[in-house]
Amino acid sequence: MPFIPHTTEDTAAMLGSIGARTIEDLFDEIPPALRVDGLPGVPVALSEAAVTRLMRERAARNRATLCFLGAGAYEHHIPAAVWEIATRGEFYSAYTPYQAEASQGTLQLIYEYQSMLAGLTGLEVSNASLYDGATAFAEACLMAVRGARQARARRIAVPRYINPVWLKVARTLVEGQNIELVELAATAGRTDLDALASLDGQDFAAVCIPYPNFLGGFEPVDELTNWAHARGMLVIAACNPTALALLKPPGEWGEKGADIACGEGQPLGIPLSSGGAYFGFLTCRKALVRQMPGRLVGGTLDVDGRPGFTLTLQAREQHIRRSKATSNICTNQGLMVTAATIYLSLLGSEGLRRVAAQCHANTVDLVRALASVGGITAPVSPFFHEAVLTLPRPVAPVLQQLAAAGILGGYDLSADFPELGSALLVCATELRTAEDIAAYRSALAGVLGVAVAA
Amino acid sequence: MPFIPHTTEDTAAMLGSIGARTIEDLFDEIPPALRVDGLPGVPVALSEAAVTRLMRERAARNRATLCFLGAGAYEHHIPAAVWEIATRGEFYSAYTPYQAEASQGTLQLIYEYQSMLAGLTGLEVSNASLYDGATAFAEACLMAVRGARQARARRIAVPRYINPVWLKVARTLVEGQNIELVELAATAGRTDLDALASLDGQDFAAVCIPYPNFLGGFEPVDELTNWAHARGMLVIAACNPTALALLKPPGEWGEKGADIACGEGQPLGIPLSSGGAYFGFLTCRKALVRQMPGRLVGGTLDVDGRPGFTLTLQAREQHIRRSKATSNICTNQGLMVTAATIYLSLLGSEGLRRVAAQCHANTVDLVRALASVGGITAPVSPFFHEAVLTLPRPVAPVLQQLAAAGILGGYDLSADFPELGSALLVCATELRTAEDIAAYRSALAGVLGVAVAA
Amino acid sequence: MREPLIFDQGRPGRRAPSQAPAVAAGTDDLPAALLRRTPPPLPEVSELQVVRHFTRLSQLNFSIDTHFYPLGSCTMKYNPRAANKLAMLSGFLDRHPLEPEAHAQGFLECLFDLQDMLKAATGMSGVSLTPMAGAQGEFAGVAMIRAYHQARGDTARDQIIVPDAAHGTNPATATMCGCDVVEIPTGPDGDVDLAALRQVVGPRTAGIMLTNPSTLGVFERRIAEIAEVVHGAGGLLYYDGANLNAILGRTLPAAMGFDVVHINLHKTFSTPHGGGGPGAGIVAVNDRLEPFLPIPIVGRRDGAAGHEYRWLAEAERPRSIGRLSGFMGNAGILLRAYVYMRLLGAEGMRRVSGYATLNANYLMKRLAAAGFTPAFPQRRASHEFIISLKDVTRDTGVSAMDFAKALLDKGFHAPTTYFPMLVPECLLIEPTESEARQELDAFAQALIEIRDLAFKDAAEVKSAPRTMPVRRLDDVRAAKQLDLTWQSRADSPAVSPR
Amino acid sequence: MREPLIFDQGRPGRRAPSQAPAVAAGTDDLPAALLRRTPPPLPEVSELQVVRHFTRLSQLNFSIDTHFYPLGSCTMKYNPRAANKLAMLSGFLDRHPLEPEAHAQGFLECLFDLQDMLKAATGMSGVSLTPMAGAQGEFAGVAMIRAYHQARGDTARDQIIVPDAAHGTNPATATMCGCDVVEIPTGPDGDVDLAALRQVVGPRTAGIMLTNPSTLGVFERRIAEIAEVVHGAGGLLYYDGANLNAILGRTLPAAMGFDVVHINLHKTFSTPHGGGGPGAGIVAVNDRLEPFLPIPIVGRRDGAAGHEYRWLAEAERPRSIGRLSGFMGNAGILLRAYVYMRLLGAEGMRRVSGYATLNANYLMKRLAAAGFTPAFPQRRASHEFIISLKDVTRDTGVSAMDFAKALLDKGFHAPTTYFPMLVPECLLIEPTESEARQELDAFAQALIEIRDLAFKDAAEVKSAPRTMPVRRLDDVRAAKQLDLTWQSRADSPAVSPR
Ligand SMILES: Cc1ncc(COP(=O)(O)O)c(C=O)c1O
Ligand SMILES: Cc1ncc(COP(=O)(O)O)c(C=O)c1O
Repeated sequence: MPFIPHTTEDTAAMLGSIGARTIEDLFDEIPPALRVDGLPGVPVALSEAAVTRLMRERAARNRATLCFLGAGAYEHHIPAAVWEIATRGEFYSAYTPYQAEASQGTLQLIYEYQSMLAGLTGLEVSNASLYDGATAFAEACLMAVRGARQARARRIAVPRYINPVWLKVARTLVEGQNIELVELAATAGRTDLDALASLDGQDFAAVCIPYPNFLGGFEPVDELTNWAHARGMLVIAACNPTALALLKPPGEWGEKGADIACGEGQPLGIPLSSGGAYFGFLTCRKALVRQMPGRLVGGTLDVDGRPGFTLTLQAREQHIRRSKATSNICTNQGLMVTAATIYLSLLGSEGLRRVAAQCHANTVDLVRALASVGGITAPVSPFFHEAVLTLPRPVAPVLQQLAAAGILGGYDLSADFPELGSALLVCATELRTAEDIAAYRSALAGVLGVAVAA
Repeated sequence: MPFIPHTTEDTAAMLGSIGARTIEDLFDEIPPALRVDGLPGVPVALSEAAVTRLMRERAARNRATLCFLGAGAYEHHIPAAVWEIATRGEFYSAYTPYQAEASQGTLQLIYEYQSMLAGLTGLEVSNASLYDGATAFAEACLMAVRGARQARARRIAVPRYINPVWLKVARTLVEGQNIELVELAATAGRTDLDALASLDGQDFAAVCIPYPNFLGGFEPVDELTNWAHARGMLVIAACNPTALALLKPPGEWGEKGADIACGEGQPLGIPLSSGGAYFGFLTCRKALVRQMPGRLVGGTLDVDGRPGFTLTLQAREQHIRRSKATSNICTNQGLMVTAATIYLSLLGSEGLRRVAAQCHANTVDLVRALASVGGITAPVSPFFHEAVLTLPRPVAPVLQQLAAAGILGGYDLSADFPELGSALLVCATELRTAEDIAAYRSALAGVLGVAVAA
Repeated sequence: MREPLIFDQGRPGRRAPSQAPAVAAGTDDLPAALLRRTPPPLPEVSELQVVRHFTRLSQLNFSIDTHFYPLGSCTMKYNPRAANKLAMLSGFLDRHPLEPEAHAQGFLECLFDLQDMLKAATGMSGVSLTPMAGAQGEFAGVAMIRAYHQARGDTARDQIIVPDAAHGTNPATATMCGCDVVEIPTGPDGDVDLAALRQVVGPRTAGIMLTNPSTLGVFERRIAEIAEVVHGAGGLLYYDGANLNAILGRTLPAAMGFDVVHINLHKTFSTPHGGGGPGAGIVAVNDRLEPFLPIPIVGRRDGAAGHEYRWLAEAERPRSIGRLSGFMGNAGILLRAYVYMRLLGAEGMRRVSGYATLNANYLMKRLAAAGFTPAFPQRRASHEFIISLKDVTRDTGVSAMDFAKALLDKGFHAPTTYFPMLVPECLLIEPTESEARQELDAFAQALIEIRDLAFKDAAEVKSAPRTMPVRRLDDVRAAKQLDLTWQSRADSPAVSPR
Repeated sequence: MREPLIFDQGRPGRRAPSQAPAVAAGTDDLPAALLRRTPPPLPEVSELQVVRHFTRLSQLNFSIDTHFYPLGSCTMKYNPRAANKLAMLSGFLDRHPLEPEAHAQGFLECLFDLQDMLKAATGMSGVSLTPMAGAQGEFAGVAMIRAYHQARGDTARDQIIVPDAAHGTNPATATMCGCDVVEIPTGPDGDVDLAALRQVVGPRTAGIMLTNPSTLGVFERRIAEIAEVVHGAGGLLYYDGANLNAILGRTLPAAMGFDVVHINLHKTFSTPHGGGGPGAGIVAVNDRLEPFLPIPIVGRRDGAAGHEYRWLAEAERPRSIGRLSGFMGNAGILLRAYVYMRLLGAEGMRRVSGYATLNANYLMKRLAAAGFTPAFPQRRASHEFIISLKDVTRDTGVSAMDFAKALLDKGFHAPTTYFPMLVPECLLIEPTESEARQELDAFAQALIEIRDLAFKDAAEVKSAPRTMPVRRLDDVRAAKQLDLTWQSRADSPAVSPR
């Protein structure tokens, strides 16, 4: 009996002391009409050896490619120590740290995590994680509506070039509460500041600014921040955390700085992992802490006056406040936060800055290399580690042929943003070498049927 | 500076307090003529990301095959828990448990290991491991010579069908001490009992009986044991530990049982790992414990009278007895023992017996399947999980063609044992399925150019 | 043992240089105004310091791998190590989520199979794996219920009924979905007060959220009547599958009349809790709600060369409530559950509920025999049960919280305390099927010893814990004098952890 | 915390059923006389029990990953986690050692490169990776020396000279090789007594075994003269590379005049100690000894399609001393060392000796300043150094052993005690390069506090350790009342660990 330690004698003795004849008897309160006696749709048990072989065969069927694709998930180096430690049983198999005295490891780690994320974003408070970047964005919107100075504003302004999936997720999550996400007009790959005037007289709780935006470029963050603050709106930053090692943190945007920052934590030591588990981060100014969804860890003292850590401000949460909670979130992404905290400790600020700078430099090289293939147009404005190329042909079939050649060429923007034409979003993280870039270039030239010098 | 935590300030302050100007100064006792200032033959440092990519590429160049090869190393299922726990830092990065109070984890584990191996072999004492099966065999021979009742006997009798590499290793290791390994004549794949009479009048310290022997079959262990004991010789068993779950343990051989048992521990949870690290086990009767090489852990009490564990009988070892030690071994195979102890705990006696029985049953099936291919002769005597097939052609080219087809077909016996003809040693562990066996059969038929029914 | 903050172990300029590019690449092409002026306050430590720090921190935790952890409603069972290892195979771990489907067939096949097994385990006809925890599963469920009513033009249904014993996520979810919460009381036998239910249902009823067995540790016997009442009023039934461990293979949410269910894979299907996540809160629905399932879903096409797996998203699922995550939920957790389910098989799943229930009833009987007060002594325990310490607290002043802390000193994680809120001084105890009888006996013995000590020396119990890395912590101070992040200090200690 | 034996946690019939075939296959064809009558006494426990037991046991250990571990002569430096992870890639881990060479090119290339790097690090011309620990490397070295003399017909050379400070494996190895051991004394400055050496060399001299720096923590300055004396007498020089960490990239064994060297990869090249192994004791030799290297060795052929790697064994190495292992030594350990060396590069290797030496000299100075007595105060420390506590012991009765135990209570592993034997009440302290200055300061502070306490309350120090899982253990009892294995008992405790 997999994972059940009972011997025949144990079971008999235990049933005896309960006064039951069989295990079936223990289910006698289930009305007979509702009972089933098996799960015909489930296959029979396999040994661990058989499951191992099965999973290895399936894993082997997932093809490996050279990755120039980002669009929300990024292939970075993950130090071996990160997961060797994060999967230690004491982290892996612990529950949420409700019994603080028996969970100081997890609690201290989260406190350290909160400090790191607050520092990266330039804000004062971080929660202990949300599910992923998309839901963190949605929760940031909900939080902004709760925290908005204009009590009745239920609209959030969003630049056009935000991650389109995040927008969808946020819409799913906020619509029930009659909150609307309103798109700002764009020009040349970023928000059109001149067009903002057309919004005068409309109520918004906040503006949420992607950083960098989905095209890899930069929104006019200072201007947007000042514009929003001038109108009594809050400012939410939706940021790539690697970029924050290099870029001005949201807390320093404009004159007063952003109020809330959120984002996808995956770049911080989380494997691509076919899409998850990742984690969302969320930080804010101290003034907004009571609107914060999710867990918070605080330092305190024990009865002997010695420092320790505990969950705090739980009155915001569902298990205390129930229908009035700041969110329904309970289980979050603890183990991912464990990994990210180890990752950030190993990298340090200089290490993370080098990673960011190398990503940027590699992407500059990539853009230059690919733009040298005939017919391809490169972007002109600055970008971080993603950039838009315009191809002389529809993107989808090109990507398909590249994939067949073992190259994951990027993200086809044409469906989400038809105004960009045959636009391809490419990415080169710090892991891409000059040879990798050359390989992409020659594969692309091959696909496009253009001759290039080696 | 990889793995060096010194900041520039640290270094300067430390040099200052030493009274040195530079780190170079600290080497001023090395005569200048002997100094070098670099290691030109060593490449420059790589980042962990670069080494990761390099090693992944190299690992990928090692081809995976369907394994029907044993010959001393066996592909068994290894529960995931084994190495997830064995590589925990507290086991992985600890030293030999010289400070007992700070090493109770390792010490208790070794005590448990000793108990398991003693139990498996049916003897009373186990050491904490030797390097591998081959060196354990050699140490068993040395131990027997030291422990021999006939003080001047420096010869060990060995059946012909013992692992030929083990014999080579043992010769390398014992020759310096003028110990001779003498081969016993064989017939039909095992020691010829009738031929033993020819040894009358010769002095031997011991006989060492492989169990099963290198051909997968069974020596006349009871007869050989009684014969040896009658002549005042010791009996060494060289056993496969998986087989011991099924087979009569050496401690019960003949009338008085074997005196020493040794073997290769790899089947007990150690990956094939391109040849190592494995571990050798060595057990014996209590009377021989002072001849035992290697470490021993014993139970004792602390000053409060509570039980604990410590290294014991260290006066046998090199760090105390120096040139008079029972062996020069110091570092042994601790981490492998850790894995094996977890493995044996997970399997238990019934689990290990099932593994052994399944190996046997699969090998019976394999032999039947392959022998049904025209021209192949199967063995007639019983075997455990390896057996000898005789092919109608030289073995080497057949194996080569099988390998090209992704099948590791077995071990070519013809070089070591020409008297066996075109003999192939095959093995099917519990991991081989009916489909695997069918795949081998049809590949072999293909190579031999014989038509077989599917 | 205590461990200083990682920040306090750093020194300016110290690094783990293998982990980043050796030299900093240029960023001159970026406008200076965009760049950060001061580096973020991350630790400046060596690789060894990091490994040592987090290894030591880990040792400060209780966990399933080290302790019995009978935390009610949380199903802290053994997390098979094989699930972790196999989900982390490079073929799964190193693949970009937007990799073309043709490159991800092995992964998609696992998810497809998992969908099928979850249909079987619930009796439902559709499954979406995307929700990332129970609470998000609840969100998906209530959002589907709303979408269903809306699609039928039944737009006034904006109330969600929730029993008072419900987990906090249920009412919180209803609110997030824009619904009003209507609470109904529990009867004295632990079942829902049916009369009260009948009173609240009506044209505004969108649905009811129930877990069965409830968080009181008893099976709701009149579930069929409840279904009739709610369905009769035009509402739908939501099953909070957090307690599925109790009934796996014994009854099906579909058979009980539920329209939608979420399952915490991190409970019943043994994916790790990870110190607070990640989990997976998959949803399963009957035909009524199938069109509204969140996307993506894994589909299968039978091609010439065998099965071909693919994502079903917007275009093919036009009535879906939409997306809930940036990619595909907590994919790695789904793989872990898949491995666990294949290891169990159908028989193994049924044994889970059998032995989880056996353990709970045995422990309840043993504690009752020792004089403890079960909340529902006449009822069968499900996979968990409640002990009320009200009498002990009254007589000695020793509270459920004190018991919890004293248990830590005896090497047991505490049960859930003060939940459900309607039972005073309660311990909600869930042993799970993976614990041995000897462990349950030792735990019962510990509770008995603590109670005996409470009567002899209450102050001693109240001073627990004494053997943990810290003694009892001041929660009020934590909330009043908020200290949520490390502040760089000039006076950080010069010596290292100890 | 204590943890019962795994045997005492079992119950007859309990198993971890996922780990073995579901049903027992038949063995009817095997003669009954061959079969086991009673099952071996292995634990009967569940998978959770196993995981919990060994996880808890692990927590009872000190280790580099949790503690400063300045164990002299053992080089307890950080073991990079990348080395473990990359050596355990399936492409290395799941391959049979007798796999055809064509299938093992990636593995063989790593070993070939490793051979080359080790030649560079020693200045030697030939390397064999097969020895499985330092002691086996020593065996290989002495066996090669003997084979060399024998091959020249110089058969009377059967003496190995060893300084009194040598590690025990040196004389033990000489004996295993059938040689007689001739011990020579150390001079007052820590260098070998050259006059004594001159006296013992002669026609029976096979060679001398030295480590430089010696186990006294000082560099043997007259090594060139020693080489001259020994070579002059017809003997060869063996370098015990256990202390290579001290000179890596500063001088070369070849430059010092050695003919053969072994290196403990588990020291200088940071492969894990694993609680006692496995290690790797590779040997490197100059041209003289090259033909005698143990097999197998990895060779390279330059083919049309690039390099082709292969094993060199019997046929190609006819003068080899032979094989030392069943396959290829501790292959996985070799891969770990390879990863480490690639991470370090040439500059990194040189920094190893630089900072290891810096740390040792700094700590020695700091302790000397605090009044401790270095064994060789006038000498530079190498990567390690000796403190003699003779005076403290004389004045207080507190011994080096007591200091060692008291350090454990302060969260530090003890240095090596009572080795080398010639320095009374000694601590041999090796901090390694991977420890931070703040760690050294904290360690010095701990030693100072213990000494102060020794003068105030010797009994208190002698009662250490108090915070370990056990207090001081009775070694004499362990040796006198041998208890080496668990004996099945009817009265095994009914309750579980705690
Ligand atoms: C009864 C019940 N419902 C819902 C939840 C919420 O699940 P999750 O924490 O995965 O969001 C839980 C878990 O704590 C629970 O116990
Ligand atoms: C100086 C010295 N020589 C030789 C050895 C023996 O090495 P090993 O333990 O690897 O056999 C050691 C290790 O303990 C040592 O310190």
